[in-house]
Amino acid sequence: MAVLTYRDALNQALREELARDENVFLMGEEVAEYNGAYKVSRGLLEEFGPMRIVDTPIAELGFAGIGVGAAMTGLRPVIEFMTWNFALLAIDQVVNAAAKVRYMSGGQIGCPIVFRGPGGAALQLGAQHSQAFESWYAHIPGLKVIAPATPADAKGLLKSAIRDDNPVVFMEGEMLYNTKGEVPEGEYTIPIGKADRKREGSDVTLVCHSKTLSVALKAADKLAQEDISAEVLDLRTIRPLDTEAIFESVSRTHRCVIVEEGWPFAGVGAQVAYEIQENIFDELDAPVLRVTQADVPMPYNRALEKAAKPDPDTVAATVRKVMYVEAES
Amino acid sequence: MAVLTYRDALNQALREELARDENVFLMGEEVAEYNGAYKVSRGLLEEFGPMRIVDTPIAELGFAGIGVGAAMTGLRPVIEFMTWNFALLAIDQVVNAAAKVRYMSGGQIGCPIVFRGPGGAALQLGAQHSQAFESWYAHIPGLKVIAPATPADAKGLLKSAIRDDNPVVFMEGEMLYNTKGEVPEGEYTIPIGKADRKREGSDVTLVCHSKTLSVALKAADKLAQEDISAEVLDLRTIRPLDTEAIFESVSRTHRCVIVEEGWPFAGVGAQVAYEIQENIFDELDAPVLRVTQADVPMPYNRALEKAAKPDPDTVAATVRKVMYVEAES
Amino acid sequence: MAGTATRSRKETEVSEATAAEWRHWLRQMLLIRRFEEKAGEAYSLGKVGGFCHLYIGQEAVAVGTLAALRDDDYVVSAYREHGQALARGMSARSVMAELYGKATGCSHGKGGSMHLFDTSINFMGGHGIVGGQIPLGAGFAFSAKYRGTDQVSLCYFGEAAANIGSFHETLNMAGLWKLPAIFVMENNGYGMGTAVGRAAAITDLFERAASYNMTGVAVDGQDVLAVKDATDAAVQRAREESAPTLMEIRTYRYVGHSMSDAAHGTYRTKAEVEQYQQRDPIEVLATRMRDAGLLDDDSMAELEKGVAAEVTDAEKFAEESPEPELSELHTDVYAPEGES
Amino acid sequence: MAGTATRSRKETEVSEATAAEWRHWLRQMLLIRRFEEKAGEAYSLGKVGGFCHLYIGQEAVAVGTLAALRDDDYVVSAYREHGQALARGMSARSVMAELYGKATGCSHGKGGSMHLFDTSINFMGGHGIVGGQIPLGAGFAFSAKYRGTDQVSLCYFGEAAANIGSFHETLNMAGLWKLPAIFVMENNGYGMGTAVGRAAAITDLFERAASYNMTGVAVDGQDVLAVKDATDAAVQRAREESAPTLMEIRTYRYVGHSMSDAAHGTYRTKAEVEQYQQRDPIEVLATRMRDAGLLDDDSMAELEKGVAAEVTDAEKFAEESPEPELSELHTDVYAPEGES
Ligand SMILES: Cc1ncc(C[n+]2csc(CCOP(=O)(O)OP(=O)(O)O)c2C)c(N)n1
Ligand SMILES: Cc1ncc(C[n+]2csc(CCOP(=O)(O)OP(=O)(O)O)c2C)c(N)n1
Ligand SMILES: [Mg+2]
Ligand SMILES: [Mg+2]
Repeated sequence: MAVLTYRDALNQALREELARDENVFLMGEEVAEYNGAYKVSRGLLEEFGPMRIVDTPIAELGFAGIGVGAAMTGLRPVIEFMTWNFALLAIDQVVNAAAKVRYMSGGQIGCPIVFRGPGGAALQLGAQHSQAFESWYAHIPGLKVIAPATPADAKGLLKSAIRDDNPVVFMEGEMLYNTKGEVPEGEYTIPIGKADRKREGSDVTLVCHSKTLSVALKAADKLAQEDISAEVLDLRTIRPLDTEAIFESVSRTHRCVIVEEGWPFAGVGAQVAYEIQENIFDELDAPVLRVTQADVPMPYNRALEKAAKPDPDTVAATVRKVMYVEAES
Repeated sequence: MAVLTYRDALNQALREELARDENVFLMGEEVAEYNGAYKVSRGLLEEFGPMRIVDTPIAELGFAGIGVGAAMTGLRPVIEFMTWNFALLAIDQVVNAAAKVRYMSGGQIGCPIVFRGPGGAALQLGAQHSQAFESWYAHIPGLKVIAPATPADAKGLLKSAIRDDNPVVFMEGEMLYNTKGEVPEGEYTIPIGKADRKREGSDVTLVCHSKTLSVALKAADKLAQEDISAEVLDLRTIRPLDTEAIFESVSRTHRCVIVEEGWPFAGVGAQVAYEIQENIFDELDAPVLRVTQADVPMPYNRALEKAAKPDPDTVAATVRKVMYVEAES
Repeated sequence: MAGTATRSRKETEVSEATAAEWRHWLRQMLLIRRFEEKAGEAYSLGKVGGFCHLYIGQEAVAVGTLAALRDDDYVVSAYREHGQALARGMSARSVMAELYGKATGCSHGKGGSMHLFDTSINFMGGHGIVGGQIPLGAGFAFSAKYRGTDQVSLCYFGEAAANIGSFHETLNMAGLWKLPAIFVMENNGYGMGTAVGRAAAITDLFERAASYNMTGVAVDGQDVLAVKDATDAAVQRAREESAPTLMEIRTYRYVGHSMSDAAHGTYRTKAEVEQYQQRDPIEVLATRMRDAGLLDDDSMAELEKGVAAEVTDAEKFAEESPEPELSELHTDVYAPEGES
Repeated sequence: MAGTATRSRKETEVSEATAAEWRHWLRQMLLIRRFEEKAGEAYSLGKVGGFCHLYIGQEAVAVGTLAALRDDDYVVSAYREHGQALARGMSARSVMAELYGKATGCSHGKGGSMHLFDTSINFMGGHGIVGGQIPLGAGFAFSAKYRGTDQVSLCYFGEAAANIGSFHETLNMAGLWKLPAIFVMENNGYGMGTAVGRAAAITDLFERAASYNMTGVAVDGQDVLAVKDATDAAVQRAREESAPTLMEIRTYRYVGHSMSDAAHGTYRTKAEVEQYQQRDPIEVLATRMRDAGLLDDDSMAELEKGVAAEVTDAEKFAEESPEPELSELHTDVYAPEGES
């Protein structure tokens, strides 16, 4: 297996799907001549030309809608938002057009579109540039929502997203673009809607996705030193949620802590916790707990920002709570 | 006490606050000359003139932002969205400006603004016009979110919202405008963040807000005939959530069913259920269950729409589940 | 009306082809008028639910613009789209059944009055968020250009939508990328209760085209021939030069904004409505046809009769059609598994 | 540059008042230049985090426009606002400390480079969403009009923001309602890596004012006097007639879009940058002052020295200032209880 960055894995996925299907095109700010604000689309303009790799003005609502229109005619647009923060301006087209056109038309028109770009906090970008909107999009019937954590998952899931006949919200992590991992050689896809056990364990299940996978894995390392065996379940897809995998794991561990980058109120973790207590209430030996971003707009100051983000220590401490053990010190 | 419609109660609240504080103004589509698309602002133009009751073009993003700017200078705008569906176009100003300007400025600038209008489904308005976004706004730190169910609550809470120094999302119900109820004479306000027990009961707590209060009350009536005593707790404010009241009630009843108009995934009910199992896990005799809108875009057809909405029968059936009793038939 | 393209030909003799066209257009306009009257009636009887926005008074816009299109072109609109759906060739049955929410409706009862779709004729929907369909229309044009076809895309919206962000963003991209799109602004003078001059800083709205390096024209929307001519020119620009056009078509709605809005009394006077009715689009064409010897009282009565029958049939069809199955609630949210 | 307002006066004698003004502006521009160089340096050393957008090359815009304002007027900008904050009168200390994320920063370390605020001088923030501050600026103008003051509101944005919806919606309302607002589009030729002509269907962007019944002017942004004159006229329109203006001020950024973007090599050539640097705004004014006998090598060196000291002081201040308390994480989310 080749070792690739998350960025290059995404780039491969785009390149392969562009080559495979001429209905696929990429549109967004700076995707073409600039090779992408985060260089995810490096080289694609050169390879596929300006009709298929399309730079846009700063007009998120407009170009998202143009993408939806193109998808309604059977093309397969990949719309890049420079970050998901800016996609708030386009959210009407995602929610009111892309997610509903199949239903409103009685099934006549599909909308095979991918909206993608980085989400969540990077480093010190401040309140307007550091938001994780997974739970918002996952709230909407008609959308699928994916947030991969590793290069291999990023590639396999982006390919699946592009081939999917539904609108897919694909959330990358700016802080993940440079991370490396093994990526299978050759053609492969990863099914949408399947969580992945990234570490086996027996005492507690850590549910995570995207950037919080590394937080959960680090917490699991720490906990291992205390003889607490943490299983790490990476959701990968937020909607549809792989409840089967969640229930299977928590039914073995009887404890669950959810680690997510977003805010707590009605976040992804709230839904996961709801599902668990609804369906396997009697398996639980402790309440399901969450570690989330602090319930504040993201501050600029480095130390404040660090304190606002979920970290392995908080996760470990939360696990001790559901294990009813005192911290080692 | 006078009996008023929800519409007139809101109208009174606006009129009183406009008269009380000249910094208060109302802005939105059709609010002035047309007296409001739903006539909530009837007579206000005549009484307060066009500088304070301001008709806008169809430009949700722009006039929401103008309102935020005005609030940053100390005025107290009430921005009417004709419905919350259209507010998706303005959500960047609500989330990235109104909710964050105090924090980003290190506390220098407040944003005392109310965004209000009807939300949720009315009758057969179809997929784009029938959405309940409470959980979205409640996800955002910096915002308060209110969704009153009765004329008295609507009036008292709107007055509090206008006087509040924070951005407040105030969600009315189109189907509630014509409903009537007793409203106290004279000046009063209702505190933001306090739930209200609308019916006492001992076997199960029904948590509801806005339009689902009537659904919960009807379900409670039905259940009473089966000797099941349901308490009905109306949240009134979604953020900040009155967890104290919820815990107090569920600690007595040991069972909880949440009834809400929105979609299930990461909805308000997911948060309520999370809080309950986190904090009073041992009080629960059954999982917390929810009755929500069907997880689909709202269909136009009347029967399909009815099937998509939470109704008393489903609530009663869900209560029987958490009571572990068979349905009477 | 500064710069309004009008058409004042008053031929005494017209070719048979033209005559046939005119007859067709007259019938289409009449069908829309009578259909809408029936829809309003059905709404009042509670047979049609939700919001219902009628097209009465604006018939020449739909008929004149769509007469200029090819079958494989794209059409998209807002929520006031019954007339356009009919003029595009959807049957009165399938539209009426949709208003009734029936399984036989064009959107199988799931869309309703505001969401009429028929992909078999590239009628890409009625859309309910003001301005929301404008980028969709540009997206169809983008797709045509991308695929190298010479299809054009025609997108309707009201004049009040000219003040919303999506209008601006889309027209800029359409001008920049030279998309084969026709933006048809139906200026009926009001957005709900707001007169155009109370919502837009300028009222010759076609002039906004200049901001986007785009041809802008104002058109007399009560004369179907003027509408057809202006659209022909726009279609040519789109199909041959891949250049977009903004058409401001000036018209008037005789009825309230929707069924819950009075025709007059609040924001406009009865006299104003009546004055506009003096230049009724159906009458304008009918008079021209009478002058050309193409129409007399008998043939008009004949026409009315045929249209009435079609509308009655549609109503009956809608009435008798089955409701969708309750299981339909959960279909069409996602593509069927394994469709791709 | 069609219609660009330039100023070619070359007085040999100027009044003492004018001379004082020019000296002040020269110093302000120099301060901005040196401050930004230092900020860039501090960024490279990891002392400043996040995104950092420098103003080098555009100094005359901030200085010339703000010279025309009164102390109680409102100013709001985007994320490239260090220069405007300084020209408005914020201390180099408070701005630098904010870039360092310190408690003594103007936004107490919570805002950072993109979110500089100082309400004591009505500097209503740097904002990070392209176009987001445009309606805010109109909101301040609305507030002034509402309260019956004669304050004006000046709102900065880049030329790329002229293609986004909020620009259109806001300018329409400003034109419609005659708000005392000045919309200052800083056309520096690029939005990130995209040249203006690749993003906007027309490139004389001030002409878009016509869509909003608004005066639009193009201004030479490298000549602080031209900027000041044009802004004076806009201020007069706003203050006296309550009428808005769209100013397209043509300028150039010498540096990359942000610290992570190279100055040239990708989307523009070194030669292009160097060509623009030939007409440096500081040099343009300095030359005029030399010609008028107001500046010589000694006084220039003196000026440089004073500015260098101020910037060094600011850096030291920022360096030595305390971090915010960790408890600050949870303050300022909501108003303190019982504030109202
Ligand atoms: C974004 C948005 N805001 C508000 C509405 C409510 N609304 C529906 S139609 C309408 C008026 C539109 O007027 P115009 O564009 O002129 O079209 P017309 O109804 O005259 O055909 C309004 C305000 C909406 N549907 N979408
Ligand atoms: C809505 C939105 N989309 C995209 C971005 C990312 N972005 C930040 S600055 C910028 C370019 C803006 O260019 P311009 O308006 O000309 O201002 P300049 O940077 O040249 O001062 C972009 C695309 C953003 N911040 N907000
Ligand atoms: Mg109209
Ligand atoms: Mg620029």
